[in-house]
Amino acid sequence: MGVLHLVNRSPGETQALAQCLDRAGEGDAILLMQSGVYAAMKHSALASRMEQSIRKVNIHVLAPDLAARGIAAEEVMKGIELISYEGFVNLSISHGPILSWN
Amino acid sequence: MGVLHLVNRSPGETQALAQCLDRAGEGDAILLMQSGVYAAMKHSALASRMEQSIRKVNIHVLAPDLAARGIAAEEVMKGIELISYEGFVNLSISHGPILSWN
Amino acid sequence: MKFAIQINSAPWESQACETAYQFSRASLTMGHEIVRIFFYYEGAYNGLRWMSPPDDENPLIRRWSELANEHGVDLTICISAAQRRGLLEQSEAKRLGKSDNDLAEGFRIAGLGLWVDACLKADRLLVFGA
Amino acid sequence: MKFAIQINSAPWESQACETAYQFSRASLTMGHEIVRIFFYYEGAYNGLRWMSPPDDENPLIRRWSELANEHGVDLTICISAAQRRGLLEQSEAKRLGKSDNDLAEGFRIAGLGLWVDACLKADRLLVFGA
Amino acid sequence: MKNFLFVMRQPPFQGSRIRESMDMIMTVAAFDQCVKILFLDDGVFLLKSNQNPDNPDLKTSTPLFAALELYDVEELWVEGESLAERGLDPSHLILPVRTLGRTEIAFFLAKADIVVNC
Amino acid sequence: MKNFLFVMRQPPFQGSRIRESMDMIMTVAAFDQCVKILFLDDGVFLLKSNQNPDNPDLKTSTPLFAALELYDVEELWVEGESLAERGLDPSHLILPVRTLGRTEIAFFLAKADIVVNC
Repeated sequence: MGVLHLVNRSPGETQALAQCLDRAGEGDAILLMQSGVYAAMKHSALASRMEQSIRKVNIHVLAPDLAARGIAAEEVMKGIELISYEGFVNLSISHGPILSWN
Repeated sequence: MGVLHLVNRSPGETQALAQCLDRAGEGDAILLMQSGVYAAMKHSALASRMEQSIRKVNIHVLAPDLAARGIAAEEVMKGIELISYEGFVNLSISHGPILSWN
Repeated sequence: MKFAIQINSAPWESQACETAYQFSRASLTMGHEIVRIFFYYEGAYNGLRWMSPPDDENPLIRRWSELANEHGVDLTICISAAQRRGLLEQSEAKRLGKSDNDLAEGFRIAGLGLWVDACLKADRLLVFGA
Repeated sequence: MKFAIQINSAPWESQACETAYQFSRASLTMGHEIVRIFFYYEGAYNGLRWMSPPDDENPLIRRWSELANEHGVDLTICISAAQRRGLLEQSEAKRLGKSDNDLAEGFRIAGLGLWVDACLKADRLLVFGA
Repeated sequence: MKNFLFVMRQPPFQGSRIRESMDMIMTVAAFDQCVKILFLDDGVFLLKSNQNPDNPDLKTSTPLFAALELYDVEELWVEGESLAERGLDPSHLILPVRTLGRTEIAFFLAKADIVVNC
Repeated sequence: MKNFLFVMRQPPFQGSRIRESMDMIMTVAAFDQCVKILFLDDGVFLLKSNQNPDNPDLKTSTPLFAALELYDVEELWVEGESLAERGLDPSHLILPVRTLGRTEIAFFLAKADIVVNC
């Protein structure tokens, strides 16, 4: 069972996402939430690194946090899956342990 | 009179220093303090950008914060000046306004 | 599935408490169990009873208390984190001559052993906040 | 030279309050003036009277109070930041039936106007903390 | 009268951060001081259009910025590079803003009497 | 018995952060659980030698790490790349540690039952 990585800061704030992508392994999942959802945008500073990671890691983004920030589904990179809080709960069941990259 | 920029996070934590270096202008001063002092080390992730900036901006580091973290003066990049709290007060007088890059 | 939740952030500094609350609600609705919500570090400030934000802002504190009332969720604040920050456990408050109850409804103050206990009973630990 | 100081961080989460304190001490020793230290955002938590850290850790709160006693430094906590977070101004505390004084010695609670006033009187504003 | 410059570098929804920052700005404006706001880095996301939390407890700060006009705070500045790096341009924003280039920021900061990061 | 892994990614002197994290670790150890600590990113600075605040209010966490042995917490792991990027190697550290490579981290995390970032 892969690890679930929680990332709640944007790449414009902290190094957390870059540091998480460096370590996440095959079969792991990453959930972008709170300010972390900005990293799901096609134009994020880490877009090319995200694209590389999408091949081996499942990247998800919390849809209510996207909507709150005015980010439309079309603005999200291909390969990133939008999920609800229920989806978040399910990810926490299908993956473990869970590491917050705060 | 140049601006005094206060940077209190390391480049391993946040983007604050990189973002500050992008904006600091000729005659400005930067003070590295708290975790920001790690950026004064020769091996910091932003060492080459720091070296470039040293030519136009005066970069200072709070000596008591270096000592607390076990960083010897020899570990600090050339061109960065070590100052005390009194030096910090004097920088706040010789420069203004003051911007904290938190 | 059994979840243990740890909250490390003060209520007004980030979205962390909000996310933790929404996760907790969703998991309860889906029929899962929250073994305990444990407040640590700056998270201890969530237990302050007298939060009085402007009327148009819903204080998270009431929603934590609702979660405790409606679902019997155990809201535990670490005793050493709380006392360090100025929220006293009852007997300590009495000893210092305090008379008000400063702990919000539905919360209790207890030791770190309850955090370990939650980790041992739960299938997963989720940590929210800096 | 006249300095206005703004503190945005809670006492135990970072080194920010420590740096602000050392800067204030140094500037007073050098003969400068601290117009006011204004506590905002999470900084409001600095005014909680009942902080009780382990004996081997010096609570910053006592040192703020010393600064006020020894040098007459004005320690002002923003009223709306404080009340939002659970530290009530006295008349509001009374209205809610509280009897303890939860504000640490040497602090007062007042409006943002005093922050503007400090900025206008000072030669420099320094902001410490996230 | 002093020149106050508020620098907004944090993204929205950081608790009550923006609300409290706006209280500062409105108080300064009420004291008839000169107020400018500069949006840098992730702070430009504060102005992104279509922000709409369906969660009633997660309030958007959009109306607060729209209300600035009532306080005669009209100088909203954005760094062009901060927008561009995030795939945004002024047409994506909720309000008309003035744009500065990165190399102009140092001089812009230096002109202020008081700079507040919020 | 569960496997607890504490991940330390923050540099020292963040208020009481480390002290409180160490309290967690010692409590878990007192419950006879399996405890590992992994130092990543700026967390490796926690172990840098010669930390010495002359300010009595800025306590170094060095003695806390030295005391871990008393609690039978002996598995301290450091990511080699985190050290190297900061110009450090194991000889600069206050304690003997075991080193992991970056590509081994994912597997190392996955083996734990509970991972706590502190």
